[in-house]
Amino acid sequence: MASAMSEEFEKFRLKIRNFVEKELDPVSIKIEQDTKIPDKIVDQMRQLGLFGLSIPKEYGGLGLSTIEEITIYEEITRTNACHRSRIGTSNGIGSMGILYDGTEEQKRKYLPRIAAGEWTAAFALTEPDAGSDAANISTSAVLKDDHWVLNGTKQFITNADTARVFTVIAVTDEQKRARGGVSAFIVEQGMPGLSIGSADLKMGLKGSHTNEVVFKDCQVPKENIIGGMEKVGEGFKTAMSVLDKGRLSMGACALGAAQKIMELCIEKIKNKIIEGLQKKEIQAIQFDLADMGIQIYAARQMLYNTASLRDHGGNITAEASMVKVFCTEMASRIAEKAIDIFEMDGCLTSNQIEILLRDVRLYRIYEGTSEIQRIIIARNLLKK
Amino acid sequence: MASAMSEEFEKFRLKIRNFVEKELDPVSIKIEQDTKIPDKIVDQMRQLGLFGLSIPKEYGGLGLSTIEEITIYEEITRTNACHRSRIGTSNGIGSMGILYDGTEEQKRKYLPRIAAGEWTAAFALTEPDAGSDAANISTSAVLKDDHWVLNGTKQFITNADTARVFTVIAVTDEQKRARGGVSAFIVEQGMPGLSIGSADLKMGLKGSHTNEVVFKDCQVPKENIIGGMEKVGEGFKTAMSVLDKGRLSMGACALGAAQKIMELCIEKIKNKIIEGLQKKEIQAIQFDLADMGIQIYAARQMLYNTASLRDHGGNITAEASMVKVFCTEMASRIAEKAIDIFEMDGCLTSNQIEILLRDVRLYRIYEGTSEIQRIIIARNLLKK
Amino acid sequence: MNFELNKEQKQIKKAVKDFVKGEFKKDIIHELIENKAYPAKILNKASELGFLGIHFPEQYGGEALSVFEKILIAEELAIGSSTVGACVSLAGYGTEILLQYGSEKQKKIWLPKVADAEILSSCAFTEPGIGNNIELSQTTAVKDGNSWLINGRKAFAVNGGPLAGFYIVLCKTDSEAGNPEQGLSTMLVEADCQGVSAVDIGNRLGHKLLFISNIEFNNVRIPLENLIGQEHKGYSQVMEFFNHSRLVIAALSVGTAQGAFDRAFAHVKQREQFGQKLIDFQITRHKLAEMITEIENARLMTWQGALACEKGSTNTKLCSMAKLVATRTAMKVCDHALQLLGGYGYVQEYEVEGFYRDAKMSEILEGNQHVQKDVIADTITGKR
Amino acid sequence: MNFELNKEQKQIKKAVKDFVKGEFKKDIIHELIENKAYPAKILNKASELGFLGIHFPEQYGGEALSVFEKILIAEELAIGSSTVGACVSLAGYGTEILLQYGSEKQKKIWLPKVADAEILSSCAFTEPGIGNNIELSQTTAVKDGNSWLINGRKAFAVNGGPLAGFYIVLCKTDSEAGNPEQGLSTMLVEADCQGVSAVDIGNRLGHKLLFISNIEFNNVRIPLENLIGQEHKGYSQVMEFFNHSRLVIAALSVGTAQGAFDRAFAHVKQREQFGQKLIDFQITRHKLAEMITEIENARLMTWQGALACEKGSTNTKLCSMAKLVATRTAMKVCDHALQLLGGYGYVQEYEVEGFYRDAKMSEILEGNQHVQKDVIADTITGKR
Repeated sequence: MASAMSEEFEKFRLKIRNFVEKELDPVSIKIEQDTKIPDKIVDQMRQLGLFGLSIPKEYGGLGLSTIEEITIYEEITRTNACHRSRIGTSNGIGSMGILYDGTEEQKRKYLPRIAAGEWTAAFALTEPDAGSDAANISTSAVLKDDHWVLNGTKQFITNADTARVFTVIAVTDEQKRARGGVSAFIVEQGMPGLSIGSADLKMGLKGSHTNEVVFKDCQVPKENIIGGMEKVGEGFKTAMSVLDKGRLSMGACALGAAQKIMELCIEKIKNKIIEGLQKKEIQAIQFDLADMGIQIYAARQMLYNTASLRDHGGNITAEASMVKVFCTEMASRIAEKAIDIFEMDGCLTSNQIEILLRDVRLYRIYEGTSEIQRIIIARNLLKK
Repeated sequence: MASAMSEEFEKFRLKIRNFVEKELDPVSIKIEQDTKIPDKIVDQMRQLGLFGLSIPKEYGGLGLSTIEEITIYEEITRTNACHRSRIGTSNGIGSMGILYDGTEEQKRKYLPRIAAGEWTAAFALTEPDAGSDAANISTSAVLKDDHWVLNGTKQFITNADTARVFTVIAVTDEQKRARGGVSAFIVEQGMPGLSIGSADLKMGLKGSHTNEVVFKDCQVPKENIIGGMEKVGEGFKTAMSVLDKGRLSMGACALGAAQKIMELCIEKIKNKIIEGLQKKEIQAIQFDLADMGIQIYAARQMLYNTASLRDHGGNITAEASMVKVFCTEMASRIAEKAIDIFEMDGCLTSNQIEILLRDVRLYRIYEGTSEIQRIIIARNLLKK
Repeated sequence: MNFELNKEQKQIKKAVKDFVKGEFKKDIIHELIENKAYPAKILNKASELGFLGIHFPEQYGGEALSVFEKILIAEELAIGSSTVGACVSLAGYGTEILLQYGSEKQKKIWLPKVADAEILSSCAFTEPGIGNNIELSQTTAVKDGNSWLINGRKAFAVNGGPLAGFYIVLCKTDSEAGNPEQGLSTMLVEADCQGVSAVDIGNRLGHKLLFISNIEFNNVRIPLENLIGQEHKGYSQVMEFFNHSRLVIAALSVGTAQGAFDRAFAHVKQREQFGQKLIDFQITRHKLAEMITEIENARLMTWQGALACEKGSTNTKLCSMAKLVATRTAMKVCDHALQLLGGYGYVQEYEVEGFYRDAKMSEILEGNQHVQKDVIADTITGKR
Repeated sequence: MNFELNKEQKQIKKAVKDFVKGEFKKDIIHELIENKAYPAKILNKASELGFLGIHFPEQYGGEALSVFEKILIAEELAIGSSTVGACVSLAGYGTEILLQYGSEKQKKIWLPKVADAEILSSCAFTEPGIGNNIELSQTTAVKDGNSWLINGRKAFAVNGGPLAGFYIVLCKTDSEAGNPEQGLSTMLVEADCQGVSAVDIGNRLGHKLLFISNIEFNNVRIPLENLIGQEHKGYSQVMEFFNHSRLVIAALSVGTAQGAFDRAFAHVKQREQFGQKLIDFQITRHKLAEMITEIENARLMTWQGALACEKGSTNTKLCSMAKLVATRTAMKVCDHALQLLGGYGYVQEYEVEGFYRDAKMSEILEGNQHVQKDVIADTITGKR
């Protein structure tokens, strides 16, 4: 599958791999301490075009296909996951709503800035009482003269502290709610009534932040509804439509991390063999390694196949959920086994394995928990 | 992947699916009692060309590619596994040695008869003291005038009781053994000194038999060494070369069974919903169903990708082992879960699920246990 | 706290072990299975040794020991043969209902016959299509003068058939009950009553020596005094009984696991591959460690459940936990054992395949894992 | 047989529970972690309540209770906080070696200080690069006049650092020993001896309040009498000690699992999604059932191991089984708990992420699962 990619893209992919090894890996432990990605790194990511991977070329992005985009995620998650997270919302849930459903004017205004990494985009859907149950949000938007007035609190909003523009999902018709009463808004940082809370103290992804985002009589221009006034009430559809690809992305991130973990384990096992130590222990961990190889191979094939299906216009709702569950759960299993192989060394933050274990655990929650994915999958299987 | 197949092949595939549903499914329970496939069914299989799936057209077979062949296995294992087993050795380990390494004369003599289903081919490698450790066989072949004299006992030989021709692996140089001292012979039923023991009483595949095969001063014409006298000592290579595809085949068989089991579960769950019974129990089994879907999707993608890789000439040693482990272990997991979903009904032999559970358990042992596969996989990963 | 068997318990264990050694012959058992015959001779000897109804009071033919001794015997029997072990341990199936709720007359008449292996005690709870939801039973018992008139069809009655002396039948006695659980009663129906007919469920996955039948009650007339305990209390009686029967299945499963382990252990100690005893491979050793640890685990859980019963009442949570853990353990251990035997694991002669099949069927008997989890969750959330 | 706590044990459990409730404040603990401070205040209070060295004889400042009470306390402490629980329970790390093998003088001097929380007791066994294979220790102790001269580097010394009063150091005393296990001795090295230096291992996955250090011994001179027990018996002393320390980790892990369960249980009881409390979803209920069953399991295994110790010696097999089962259970339960909390599971404030990290680290401490399986297999094959 990967072999079908263009030579030009292959070059880009190698450039990113090089960037990861030369620039990102060395700052990983520092980021754990500082809980911040160095500005220099963000600049480099901008220059590489990493904020606009899938935004079409006409809007200043790289215009990558799905399979190309996920391949880049695989590369960039071979290190501390915060980097992918930093570009993730601009490439995915933060900008895709505008791309899929926005007016031409909105696209022209926002996408080039997002693609350039000038404006980070974020996506505000989740609320304290509406996690998996997205249809239950209570943030409201009321039209008052030429402005929408937003009120409510969003939670766990990735990149809220660096975002210049938010895609915000809010209720515009309390009666209809998910069935035509929810709309998507473009809210810019600085609009009156928008405030960002302090960052959550998370288990992993220390360099990437999630925050509460509070709307208190927040004034948003009438035309900032995604797709314009004719799309009022279609926000839930917009929100859901950006999720399929998001699930593939999560799968790719988990896969990239898993692949990296396996490679580190291979090195570790080779060293154990060279050192002549622990020969008696070497068979069981080799079997663990074989299991890593098997799962990663399976994960990669299902991911690539699904991405390719999407690029060919297929409906991948069930498949994307399958990919997300399999890849993300696989990555946790592999990370846990890897710590065993590294023994106490694996518990040190100075070792990448320790960071990766904590990072990958997020993927089973983020952008739809494994449980929600299984509900979607079962529903689809029973439909047949 | 499957979509890339020719229309002609698609027709054939559907014909086989139809054959499975109309002819094989109805006799499944009877086979469990009689421990024998009805002759009529074997005749039908002959007419469909099922004994020569991958034998080239020039030798009377269908000349299917790897991916096409495994697709057929997937179809034919959607029922009692004995049918696939009945054709398996002729398509695979029993004939491939002749095809890969045989002389033109050998090919012309045997392959058309095997392809036509006239002569069933079997493969005799395993011995009581050489299961996973194939290099440890003790059956010997000594050249005496114009005959090889074979002595030894082979075990668990599939289709031994119906085979007309055997590919037999024997030691021709006790010193060199696996390193050039093992040769592959074509032994025909009826050659003096060849006898077949009684059938093993197995847990599953009741309609397909394995037997002991005993060589007691068995006389085999000198020219019956596969590839002729210049291939003396290369039998181990021949034996190993037929295994890669065999592993993919096992994967496909497990996948076909798993797919069938899942479909039966879908029906069962739908019925439970319709009956309005056990609503309170319905969520957990739906999650089990989702897991079946996920695993089957992963298994299929890795299988197809590997088959396609093989068709394009790639080395698939590690991948084939990965496919075999994943698919066969997955099928056991799914079968076990399915029995839970069917509750006591699932324990009745009159229910296909019960038969499938016992059948699929073999695949984790047959043609290289999961443990041997993991050793191969780990070795390959550590080579990189 | 003290996890040790007392002297008497050790003696009982030893007595059962000796009995098993003397009476449980592999070939005889396979012959019984082949001929679909009941192990009546073994049952009689078990009775002579006092193993049946060991927890019955002396006046009813028992030894006045406790549930703990009962399950100790079950475990030890199953080590010898999971199939015969189930027959002997379940010969008094349902007698706990008589013991706890039956009239003096009912107990006087029937319990000694069970202890003496004169008859088997059978229960008819579930019905076609209702699975574990026995509250949905449709079989009716209607008062008609001095008798109850019983009509309906029951499924999967353990011990149902030629050797059954009586059936404890769960009948609807109040079709108006808002909660169906409160409209059910248990009736003692003599097996030779007119209108009672039993049909064996036929070939099945495991426990092939156990009589399991579907029972039809066609205008069966029984005396009013054959009601067991209070009217409309049948459901809770049966639920209470399930705690007992789940413990028995748990104990049998511990024995099943131990039996499979013992055989696999013996095999790997003598079997050589790759120039090494199988037991010298780390991967084998780890599997054995895993198996024996899980068995220890399951045994403790089962003992804990049984000890809780000794205090006069059962502990629903602990009984379901024991059933869940022990049956799951048996499946895992048998699966490992089968794999450790390789090809031998798949053939009857080596016994492990039989343990595997019985283990899976035990997982389903008395409620599959979903049922046990429902029960456990109910107990911790105060619903039960 | 009796699986119940006696009255005194119940009182101890209650006392610990009260202590935890009064002293283990989430915010204070997070602050300690933030500031890399030791929970000294809590440790002092625990000492005042007699929780430290509870199994020491009274003349050494203990309560003369047994190992069972020790692990009961550990479990209860970890329910409150797996992090602080580990500090308190491991404050006397290694004192079992002194208790069992130390001289009267050694015990008189040091054990009361540990019981009074004046100092921490520390052990230096493993070394950089040797992992679990402590028989490969290269640190030497050489007799030089009236002293031992110690040189070498030790890794991952629990309690190593500013609060350590002394180190029990495993040293090579006979470099000629054919079997390296027979050339090792344990030495008591006071922490303020010249030439001893400790460096904290730095940020790590879990157990962030525990001091763990790498220790260098540079020409450290100690009196001859500081040899603990017999010369060259160090390896077996440490192995015997590991049985104790594995039980403590097992008990902590049971508490860790219970602590995570309690928090998840509280969460799902109040959290609503899709118009229903989470606890009313079958899938949630089944997860809870699974978790609580596994915890019960792990607790019984741990208790069994501890009871076996009460008889004066330890049971290696049962201790390793307890460690294996309990730490694995903690990981599984914490992982489920984290998932049940969704996004909240990933942030510090809800505590579960901390339990998860500590659980994984506990799996590695005192030998990962491979080590435990090696040990268990050795015991059943007579190698240990």
